[in-house]
Amino acid sequence: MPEQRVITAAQAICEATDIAMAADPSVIVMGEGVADPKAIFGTTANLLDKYGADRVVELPLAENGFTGIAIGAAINGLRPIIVHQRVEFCLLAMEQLVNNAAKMHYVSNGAHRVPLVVRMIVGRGWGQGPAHSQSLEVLFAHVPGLKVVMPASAQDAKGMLLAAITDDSPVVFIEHRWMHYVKGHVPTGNTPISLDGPAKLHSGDDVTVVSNSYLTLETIQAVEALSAAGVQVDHFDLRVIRPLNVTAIVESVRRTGRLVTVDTGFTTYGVGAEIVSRVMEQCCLQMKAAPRRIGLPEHPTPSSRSLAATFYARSPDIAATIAETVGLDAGRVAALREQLTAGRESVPLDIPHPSFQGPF
Amino acid sequence: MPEQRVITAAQAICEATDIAMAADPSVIVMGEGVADPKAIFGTTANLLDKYGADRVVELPLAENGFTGIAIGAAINGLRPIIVHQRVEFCLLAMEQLVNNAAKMHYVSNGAHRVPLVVRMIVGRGWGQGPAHSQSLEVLFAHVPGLKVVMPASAQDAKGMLLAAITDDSPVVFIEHRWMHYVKGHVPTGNTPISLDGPAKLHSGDDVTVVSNSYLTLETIQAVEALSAAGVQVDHFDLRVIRPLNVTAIVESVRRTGRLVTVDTGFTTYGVGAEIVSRVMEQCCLQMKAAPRRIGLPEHPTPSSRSLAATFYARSPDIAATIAETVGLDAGRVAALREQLTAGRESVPLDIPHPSFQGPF
Amino acid sequence: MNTAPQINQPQQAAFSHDLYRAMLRIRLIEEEIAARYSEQEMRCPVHLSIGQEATAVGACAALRRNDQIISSHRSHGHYLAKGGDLKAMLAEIYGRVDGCCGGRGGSMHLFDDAAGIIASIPIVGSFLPLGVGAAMSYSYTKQDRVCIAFLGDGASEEGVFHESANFAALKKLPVIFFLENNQYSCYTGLSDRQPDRPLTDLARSYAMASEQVDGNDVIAVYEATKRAVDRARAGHGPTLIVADTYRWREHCGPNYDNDIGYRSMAEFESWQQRCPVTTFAARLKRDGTLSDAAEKTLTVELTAEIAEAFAFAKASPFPDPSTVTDHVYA
Amino acid sequence: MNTAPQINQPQQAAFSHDLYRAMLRIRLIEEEIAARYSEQEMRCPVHLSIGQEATAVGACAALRRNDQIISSHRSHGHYLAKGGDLKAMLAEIYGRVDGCCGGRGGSMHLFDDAAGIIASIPIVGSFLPLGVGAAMSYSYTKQDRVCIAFLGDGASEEGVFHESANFAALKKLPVIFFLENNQYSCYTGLSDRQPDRPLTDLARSYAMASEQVDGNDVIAVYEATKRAVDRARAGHGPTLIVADTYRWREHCGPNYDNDIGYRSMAEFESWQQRCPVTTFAARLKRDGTLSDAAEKTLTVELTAEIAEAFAFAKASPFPDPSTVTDHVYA
Ligand SMILES: Cc1ncc(C[n+]2csc(CCOP(=O)(O)OP(=O)(O)O)c2C)c(N)n1
Ligand SMILES: Cc1ncc(C[n+]2csc(CCOP(=O)(O)OP(=O)(O)O)c2C)c(N)n1
Ligand SMILES: [Mg+2]
Ligand SMILES: [Mg+2]
Repeated sequence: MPEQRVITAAQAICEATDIAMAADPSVIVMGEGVADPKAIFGTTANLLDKYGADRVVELPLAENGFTGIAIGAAINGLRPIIVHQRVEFCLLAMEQLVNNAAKMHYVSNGAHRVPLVVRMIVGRGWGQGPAHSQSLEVLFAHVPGLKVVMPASAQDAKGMLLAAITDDSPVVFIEHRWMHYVKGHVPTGNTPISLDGPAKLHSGDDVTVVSNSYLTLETIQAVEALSAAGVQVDHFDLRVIRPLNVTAIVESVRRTGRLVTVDTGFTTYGVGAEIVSRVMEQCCLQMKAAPRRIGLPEHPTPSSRSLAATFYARSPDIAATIAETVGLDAGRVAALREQLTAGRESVPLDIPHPSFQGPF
Repeated sequence: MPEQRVITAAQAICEATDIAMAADPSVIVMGEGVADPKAIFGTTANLLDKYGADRVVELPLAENGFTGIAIGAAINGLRPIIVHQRVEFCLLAMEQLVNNAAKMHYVSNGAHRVPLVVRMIVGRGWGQGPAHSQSLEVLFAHVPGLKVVMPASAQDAKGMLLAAITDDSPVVFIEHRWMHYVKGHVPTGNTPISLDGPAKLHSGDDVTVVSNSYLTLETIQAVEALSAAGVQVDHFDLRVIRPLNVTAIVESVRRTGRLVTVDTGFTTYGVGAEIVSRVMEQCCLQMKAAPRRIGLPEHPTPSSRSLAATFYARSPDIAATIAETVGLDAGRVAALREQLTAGRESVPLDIPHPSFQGPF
Repeated sequence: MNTAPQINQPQQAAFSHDLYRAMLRIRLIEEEIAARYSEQEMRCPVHLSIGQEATAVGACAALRRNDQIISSHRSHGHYLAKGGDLKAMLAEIYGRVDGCCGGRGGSMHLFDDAAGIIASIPIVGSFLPLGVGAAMSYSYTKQDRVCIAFLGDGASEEGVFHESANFAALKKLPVIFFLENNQYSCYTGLSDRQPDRPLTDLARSYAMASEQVDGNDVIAVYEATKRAVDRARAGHGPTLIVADTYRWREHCGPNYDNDIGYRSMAEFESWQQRCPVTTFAARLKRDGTLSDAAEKTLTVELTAEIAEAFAFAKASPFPDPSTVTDHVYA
Repeated sequence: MNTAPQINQPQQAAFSHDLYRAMLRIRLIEEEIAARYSEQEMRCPVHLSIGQEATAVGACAALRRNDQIISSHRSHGHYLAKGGDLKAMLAEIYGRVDGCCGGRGGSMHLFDDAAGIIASIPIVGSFLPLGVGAAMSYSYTKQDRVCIAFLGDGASEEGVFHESANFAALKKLPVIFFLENNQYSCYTGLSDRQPDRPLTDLARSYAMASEQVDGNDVIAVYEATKRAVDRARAGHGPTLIVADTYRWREHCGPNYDNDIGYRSMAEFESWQQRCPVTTFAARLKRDGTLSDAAEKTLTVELTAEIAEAFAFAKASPFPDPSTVTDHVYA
């Protein structure tokens, strides 16, 4: 049955775009590479043939300009989806996003809408190094007026993109490069998933863990191992980093008294800092242990795999941090680390899975 | 005696630049307006006459380009000070700052240095509204490789700028527009103040308060009123938001068990979030009250003074929040509010002091 | 100066009279803003376009009501020339609830959807791609509309101008880049910011049509813009119009600033003698199109309209502080 | 094709031989990278310049050792032509401690200060203002140096090109914008990204000197660049050189990609027939400047150098993970 079909998140993103374009002629896709044979890692595959060059608009190299062009078109009623193959390229468009996209509705006292989706890819791998593998979601999440979402599964990739396209506010849709490979059971048809907050992936009373994007997959592994080891995690996939809805997370920490955040960006001034602060403002005196944050250390991404090895947290590190938070003894923490590391030696650390061909 | 002379922070910034240019011929100033009669609110006054157009370089309107030009010149040994009259204009240069300035030293394995100072003005007032009065310091503070400082006094404005100019790393030097008017006893001569962390402004055991930039001045008022009311605040002026040094703050909260942060930007994903998280990671179980954050609410800056009135925290709000944290009863909180509000009615909320002429 | 081809004599007289009226109206409105600014009731930065009325009026005269414009920090003239609501503009500058932005934007964010004024955006150059995007929406939906993006000489230095122009030329979009060259960016002259060549050369990078015009001659501006609009409607793509003109008052604020030393009194006076409003009035009188009496009536009528609009703005209530959180998200 | 004026015949022969050697060397090095890439020991993206050797070699031949260049993602040819250290380049691509960045940058961040290679920066256009800033530093310190900023046809679309060119022209800086027009940005042809006109028109916006040249003719490239360098040294400011050439391999990676449908096999073959290396070899043989024997020796010699450099790179240790936090701040 169709519900059981398995597709990748990349295919899910393409399918969502296709469905939205079929449903609404005002939806267009614009970006560098959206109409080329590689089709943004396959996420816009075949759309050119199906909808033509007026709706799948290949662009000159002008990130700031085309973002503004999309905003202008959106004010006049189109629903552009623009794509940045790397978040680094979108840094050229910060002024347009922060001053125009985010504020147009507010400044016009509600008269103007900017139904814009800004897809961008963050992430890692294959020694891409300092300027091609950052995760800078906070730069967007800090700005009122933007919505910022980070799906972690194929289902969410499709459903949340469908919701983003029909949203009348600008939505920054952040795809981790390695999330593209993730497979899942994705329902067919026009099935939006609302952008209303985190999703509970595992229930437990020992500790609350909030992860996002690709690291949610590493965290799931950690949570399963911990569960087997008798530690029950209340695990949330954050999904929507702006507007931030922490109600369920706060309720959870009230119960567990423990919090660990796991995100794909830099720890300092990162997503985890806001989660921790929101929770502490309400649960500070009920905490059984200090909150912990897992994120990227205080330096740029090195290219060499020997240097990048320690840069990214993986399931063993995540499990160990959670285990320490609930007070497991050193021996059991080490055992968890070992168990989760065991499966992985065969796969190099700079690729998501063995079938990978490279380069990205 | 010279030590007792009083000058404004704007004059102090100009003096620091003058001293640095006299001391080192590789120091140059570049920006839109640095050589015009208004001289960036007077902060580059007379430098053109004294050092000529080769060293005080008026620029075309090209923020991204001139930031990159300054980076290239810096790699080759110059020490450019570039100026953005509003942080909003610097959003056009994010790519250059995040990818090139911040990472050049790291990627070159230490071979290249970017001794660049990026002055930018944040702040508020005179109905400048959504696109001319933001405080976006976190966008820079999130990026390893940049240093980000926010002086709150005339003394720090001079000393920290002198230190920034001789620093071999890129330093984002953020000036609150209203800080320019602040007067202080500023020593003459080449007197750098190191960029090593927060400054303790008031000692107390009841609560730790961390403020930055212009809001440090509002906080000082609040701290004095609280002191008179018997609440002793351990008050830190943050000064350096990257690299972030929280040692003294953590030590303080260990003692007080209470923390309030006050910053000029948006609360969500803001400076306060990182302070709270760093402190909670170490002091969570010693807290006597939940931490509180004071910052900007979740919407853009409205122009109309009736709407902007509630947008910015002022000493009465700051005092009230601190008082609540230490558990003063509602009556005494209200009294503090009243007392601190009393002095202010005469001055409109959208200007820093009565002598203001406007527009900025 | 010959007149726009499709207009016969009587029409032409009425047309010229309308152009004159529109310029005089902008002049009187901005002079009133300047006169009242020191009351400190208009508590936001204002960038007056006094001296530049012919560019706004001549350009917008070539547009239809459903055509659009987009502007920048110095937008009063464009807003009024395109038919923007005067009361909503003044109420906005006064920060009142009846302002076009409900007081949220101030002088630098004027818009009027009914009149086809998309937005005014005070980040230099930032509005250019939005104008191109508007034009893209017409082509996409097959609407016969044109968008004029008004930019200053300084805005032409921003990279986004290049990106916007390249895309507009590539896709042959119905957008006009109307460059008001008032010779200065704030207090810095053009020759300190760009190499010496005609600004129309900026169009050559993109094989774009361009035209140089006297920005103080409203008829010349109208005709040049009309040609560009006709090209745009015919699907021949964008045009760069460079109109030389001059800002009389300080860059930002109500006063004169010829004393601060960035431009000479002689330069200022030479431009003042070429005042777009009075020179056109003189021409109309020579033609017999405008009588002293008619001019007086016009002034009286406009002065009354303006006084009423200011009264309206000052009587308009301030927005309710409790609404400040509205419309963050649509 | 006549030779550079100031070079006499025997010098010319030696000079031509050097140019040929430099092109062949780049070709052999990049072919070796392509051959070994599938070993997955070079674990970073590589953008090969096979087919574009004449632009890098001809341009750098017009520079002195203390002149500088700056490049982008496709920098191997520029780096080698300017005299960058081969072992440091390969060790960098292999992610080893002896790499020019100590393994921190990979193929997209090559630099060599001793050889005047400022940096390679993989954000398209981002390197342009850095090159202009380098030139500004020469003028400021009165050094007789020139900087070449190599950009692709795609990079010319970025706003920062416009901002960089305007400033360089305004200040008459000794910088050369060397545009390698290989007709594509990734898999999108020039005509899908820019209006139809010569790319040299981009210089007209800034009254900048410009020259169009056959990018597969190393002598023509050398001479055009030499003229630009002479202008720069004489204080006449920047030049835009547009050199038409062609990338043979896929945009990123070691393979051919003529099968994926963005360009025709016929187009590819027509360019391959105009191979900058073999056509120049043929010319030198016609001139009698190069013998089959000499060519064989050269190839043998280069092959040995390359084999040794690869061996060095693969033998070089990986950087010590404990150093990963070094050099965040100076
Ligand atoms: C990106 C950006 N940089 C700088 C400024 C500050 N600024 C406001 S108006 C102005 C001058 C613009 O000159 P021009 O485009 O010629 O317009 P004019 O003021 O002459 O009408 C400048 C530099 C800004 N608002 N935005
Ligand atoms: C600002 C930015 N946008 C997009 C990219 C992705 N990208 C990498 S190379 C490239 C093509 C550049 O084309 P061109 O400048 O002609 O150089 P070529 O690859 O042809 O040598 C693109 C789009 C990037 N690296 N930086
Ligand atoms: Mg101007
Ligand atoms: Mg190319």
